[in-house]
Amino acid sequence: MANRHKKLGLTNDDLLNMYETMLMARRVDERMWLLNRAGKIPFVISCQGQEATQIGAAFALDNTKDYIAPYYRDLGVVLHFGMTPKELMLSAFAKAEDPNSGGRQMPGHFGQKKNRILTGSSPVTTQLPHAVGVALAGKMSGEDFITFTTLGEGSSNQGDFHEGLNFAGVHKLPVITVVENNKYAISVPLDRQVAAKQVSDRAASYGMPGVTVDGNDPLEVYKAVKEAADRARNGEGPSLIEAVSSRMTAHSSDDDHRAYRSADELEAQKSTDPILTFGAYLKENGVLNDDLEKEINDRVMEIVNEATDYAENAPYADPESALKYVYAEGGEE
Amino acid sequence: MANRHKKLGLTNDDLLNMYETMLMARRVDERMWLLNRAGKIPFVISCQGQEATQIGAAFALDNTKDYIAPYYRDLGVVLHFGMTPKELMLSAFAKAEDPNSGGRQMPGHFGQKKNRILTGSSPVTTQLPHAVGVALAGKMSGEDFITFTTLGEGSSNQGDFHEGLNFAGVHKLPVITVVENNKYAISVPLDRQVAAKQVSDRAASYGMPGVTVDGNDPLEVYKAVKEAADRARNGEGPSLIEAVSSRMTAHSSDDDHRAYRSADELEAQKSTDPILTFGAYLKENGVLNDDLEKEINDRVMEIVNEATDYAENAPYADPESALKYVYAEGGEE
Amino acid sequence: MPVMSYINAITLAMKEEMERDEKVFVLGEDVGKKGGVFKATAGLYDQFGENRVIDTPLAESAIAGVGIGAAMYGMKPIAEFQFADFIMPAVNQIISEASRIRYRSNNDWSCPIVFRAPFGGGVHGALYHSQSVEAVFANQPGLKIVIPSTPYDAKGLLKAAVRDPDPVMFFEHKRAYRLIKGEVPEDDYTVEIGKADVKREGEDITVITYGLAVHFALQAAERLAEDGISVHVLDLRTIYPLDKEAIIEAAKKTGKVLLVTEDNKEGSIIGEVAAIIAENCLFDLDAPIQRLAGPDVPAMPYAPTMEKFFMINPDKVEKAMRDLAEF
Amino acid sequence: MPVMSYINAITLAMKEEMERDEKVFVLGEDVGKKGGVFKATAGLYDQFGENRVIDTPLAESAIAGVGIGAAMYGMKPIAEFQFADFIMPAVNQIISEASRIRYRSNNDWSCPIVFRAPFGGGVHGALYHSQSVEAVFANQPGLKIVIPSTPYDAKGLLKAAVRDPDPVMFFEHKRAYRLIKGEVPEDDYTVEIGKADVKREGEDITVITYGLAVHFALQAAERLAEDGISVHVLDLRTIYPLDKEAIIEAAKKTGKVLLVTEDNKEGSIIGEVAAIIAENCLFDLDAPIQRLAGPDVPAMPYAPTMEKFFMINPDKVEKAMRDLAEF
Ligand SMILES: Cc1ncc(C[n+]2csc(CCOP(=O)(O)OP(=O)(O)O)c2C)c(N)n1
Ligand SMILES: Cc1ncc(C[n+]2csc(CCOP(=O)(O)OP(=O)(O)O)c2C)c(N)n1
Ligand SMILES: [Mg+2]
Ligand SMILES: [Mg+2]
Repeated sequence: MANRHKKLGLTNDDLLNMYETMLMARRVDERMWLLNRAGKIPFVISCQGQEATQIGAAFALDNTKDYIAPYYRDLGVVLHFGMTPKELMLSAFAKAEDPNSGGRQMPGHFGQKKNRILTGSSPVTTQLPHAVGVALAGKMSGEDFITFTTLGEGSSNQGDFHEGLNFAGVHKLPVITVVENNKYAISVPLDRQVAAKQVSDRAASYGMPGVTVDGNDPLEVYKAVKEAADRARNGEGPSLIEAVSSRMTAHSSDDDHRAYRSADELEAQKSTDPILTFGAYLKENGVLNDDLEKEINDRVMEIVNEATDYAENAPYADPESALKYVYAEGGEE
Repeated sequence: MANRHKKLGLTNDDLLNMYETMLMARRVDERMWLLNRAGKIPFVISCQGQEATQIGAAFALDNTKDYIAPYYRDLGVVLHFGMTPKELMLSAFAKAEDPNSGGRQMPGHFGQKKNRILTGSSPVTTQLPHAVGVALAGKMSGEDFITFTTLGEGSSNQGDFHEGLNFAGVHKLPVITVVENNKYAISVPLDRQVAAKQVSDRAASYGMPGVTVDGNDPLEVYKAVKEAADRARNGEGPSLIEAVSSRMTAHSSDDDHRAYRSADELEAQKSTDPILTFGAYLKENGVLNDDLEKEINDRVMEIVNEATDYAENAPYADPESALKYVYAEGGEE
Repeated sequence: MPVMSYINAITLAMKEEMERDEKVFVLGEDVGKKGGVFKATAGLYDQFGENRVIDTPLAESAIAGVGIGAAMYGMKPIAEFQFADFIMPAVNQIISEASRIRYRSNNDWSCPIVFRAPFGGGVHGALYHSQSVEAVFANQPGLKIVIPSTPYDAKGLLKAAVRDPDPVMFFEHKRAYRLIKGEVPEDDYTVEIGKADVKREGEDITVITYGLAVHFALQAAERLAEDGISVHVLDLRTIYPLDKEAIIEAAKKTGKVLLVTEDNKEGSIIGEVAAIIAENCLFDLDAPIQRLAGPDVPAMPYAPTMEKFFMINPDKVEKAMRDLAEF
Repeated sequence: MPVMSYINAITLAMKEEMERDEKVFVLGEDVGKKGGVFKATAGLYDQFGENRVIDTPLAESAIAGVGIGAAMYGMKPIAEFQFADFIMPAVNQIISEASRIRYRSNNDWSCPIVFRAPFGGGVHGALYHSQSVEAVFANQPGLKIVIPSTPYDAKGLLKAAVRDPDPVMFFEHKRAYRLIKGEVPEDDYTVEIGKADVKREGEDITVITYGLAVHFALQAAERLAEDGISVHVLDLRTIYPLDKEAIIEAAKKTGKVLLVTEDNKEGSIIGEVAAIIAENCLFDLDAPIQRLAGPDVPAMPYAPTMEKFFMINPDKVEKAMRDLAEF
């Protein structure tokens, strides 16, 4: 494997950083499944298989000023934007300290104002017009941040995808939309979902560039998002990027995908596991070795363990606190 | 002008038929404006400028079996599908005998089951998924009709456009969608509405062929819709056609378009008036002459006059009849 | 009579209707091979094939709109929304279209479609997998809204909905799916839409409710019976349009009325029930019309503490019943 | 004090708020050069330019959704829907998003947006340009819904809505736009959201209503006054959440209550008003709670005969008032 990252302006340290964040996303996610199967948390929805897309994209943004409207699988994206494993675990356990929602929402419903992570809901694709609105507001206010939003390929069939991207296109707003195409929307495969040859073909409907990239390769995703970000910051408007990868788990902890996916298919996708393939790339390019790999993994695991312990022992919100924050209280904004 | 219609398999009689229907649409519409300005009917919304698109398209369908879900400007389409000028006038006057709605809906809200014209509403674009649903039903029932639906270019930005056409694309349903692009959505010009270079570019999003044609030329529109209809009947799925023409009136009788369109623009579009340009084509090809033109116009005017008189004198529905038909009555379907 | 769960009664109703009439078909997200996220359509794909059990793209307005088109043509679609919370993108098609098709066409066209959706809380579903959304639609003449509480009613009402010439929204309490079991006759029967049902006869107080809360009321009524308080329980079953006569009769019977819903209180459909009583039998009342409902917060939270706080349950219903009985 | 029309008061409120705070901006269909189909935004495009008076594509879910995004960022968008009837495609954004943003984020994010829309009938608008849609939203904690009846209230409430830290739906009766005129102070004032207003003091019967019907009630009250019947008129102004105290007080005052809405009867917001009264002051009542509303048909027809049959008017209100007074 040739060294492809230098050309992209990425240092070895950047790559190790990306790798560690991908691994963190995976390990946090794996832990949640364990906790779910142990009956300790009611629900998980995974990033597994999509870490390369998420980290490649997030690293191409400016996590000190850009705004993001992620979707439920974007554990990797929010990690890079500053949400900590502890905070993610607090959310998984639905504890009062969860910064996303104080335990009000299911895990995967991200939101954290201090890190410019817009609050998200369950109905898919509603976040896309929000990202467009933040971009509009930024433009009106003369700010130079861009906004970034993601969704699944199934969700690209919602009306809000069309309406939101057309708005962004007409007003040439600095919005980057990444469709994380994992080829399934719960049980429904790509060809029963999306009539387009590829999701990125939809970009032409909105007068914006569209590309499809290998979502298992963080460097390819990084490159596409970086180019889109540069265009957006230059006032050249929005972009649509489709990153194709695989869903390595069932849709969620409530699903069993063996009912609609063959054993062969499930086996085959293991070979494209981005943690493994990116790790291999790093090793082949002398960025990673077995010792360093172990060191990173140990560090990650320690953080995951601490986060789990902390969150498990943290208190729930009081029952009556369910009554709070319907409207602004006492003159607050 | 070369004879272009023979190649399309259209006889001189077909052309005269098309011309007379176009003229009928125009004259009925003009009459409605007069009636509106005289305070006799509260509202008009026009087909003027779009007759070539409508008649070209409608003649390419089978008006004995195809289903149509027209939009409010489609006076020309419904005329060819069997709605009479008298019925249209009954609707304009909101009289009980109006087959569209018994005077319940504004004019332009077409619907007539015996002619397979689906009932329409005011919120734009909702008819598109309906046309897809009828096509699905036809396919399930083994029928060989196709469905046809229209909308404005502004309306192509609604979520229902995206959702409906994607459904048609995934299930390869026999649906033809014609976007009647008159370059305005009320006051908002094309470039503030549609971010795509052309509306037909959106076809790729749904895996279907898309073309843009001159909507002032009924033969071009006929050709595009005929090809789409042949494909649809062959099981080759849906098509999207954009027909570009002009809106020759204000948006409706409640609008004054001089507030947002220049006098030059309004003057310039007179030269592309499809009634005139198609008339000229017919004359140049020896299909029409001044005598025949007058004969047709007289015939049309007589029908329009009769229709107006009849409708004006027809009774309104009884006040209490407003209570009827909320639900099926007495076991009917 | 076989005993079956609420969800099995629903599946059976669809199966029987699809066998009876080939115009009946199912469409929705994951209804095919997967048999639906709750398995309500389990087995239908295998029996009827992909042409009559259609996995749609993830687009609710299209599910509704395409279904409406097919219904106008003369089919009998059963459109499943994966969760009631996700009907919102389809509100325009349901309210502006389905509910107005017969009326606006002066009876020329009709729209015999069923919109099914699981609703309700107490399943750790958080804000967007727990909601009661019926009030959004319970002001739209042309629509009917059905919410069964028992397997018997679920099967009979769903069959009636499929055969109904007009659009019917059919909300199924997702916690009832496996929790509630009951006898369901083997023969083909329907339950009339528009009719409430007395689920328990009583003399002292009247509880009017629907959905899972019917069971809470019945459980609480048992407990009150031990103390000699006799509770009359009316199950609305069709919550739009309401069965006014049955409501008035039930209210008059005891003169003390408790209305229960799992929805937020203000603007819920029990407000309309109260209004009907206050308009028609005010002088038959011996106590103010009481309402027990969820608090007026957007939707129930995920954390068990707050979810429990939000949800009504037999204890809360019992307490409200005792307070009323003592009034 | 200058006298101005209801619509001019609305335009003025927006103009003043945009001058006061550059975070305030307007978006919607045809709001720019055309100044809106009713001219509610007339002059704003010229004064503030196309960046603050934005003609959007024809897509209501985007109007709402983009506005919500801008509001989350900290702007103060005023989103215009051309007709209330055309809000339906945006219901998901309004109900699932705007109304739940503060709650679901545990007060981390907020959504200070105003959704404006002309509603109501009597303008030959037929089924889809005449509707009262407030009941669709009047069960969503997190939202506030305002419906002013006078130019004074319109200006003051719209300014309050723009400054409100939470989403506010603001419905303007389109027939009131030019019909209703009144005094509007030149100075900057707001009218508090959430407070009903006594529009006429009276002793014999109480009418509770909102929107254009307030004027029908006031006209009818004049006529009854000639016969010595004294009518108390409460204008709800904010129809969600309701001002319970004011409702209870007004009901208690006369003991005879007539509720009036232009909406269809069943499931309209006056059902909730009746429920509040029946729950809180049943024993203060001397007559059943009466309701006058549109018939339960999908929406009002176009033909003048049927439109008139549907619409409430001063005569119908007068008759209902007299019947109640005589009870
Ligand atoms: C409006 C709406 N409808 C249905 C659902 C239920 N649902 C949750 S995720 C999902 C599938 C999403 O598929 P895709 O967009 O491909 O994303 P993926 O989960 O594959 O990453 C569905 C149907 C929902 N959340 N929102
Ligand atoms: C959902 C919805 N929003 C707004 C309107 C109001 N409206 C009626 S026609 C129209 C413009 C339509 O433009 P276009 O689609 O280009 O069709 P045209 O009238 O130009 O033929 C608008 C905004 C509506 N009818 N429906
Ligand atoms: Mg997917
Ligand atoms: Mg147009």
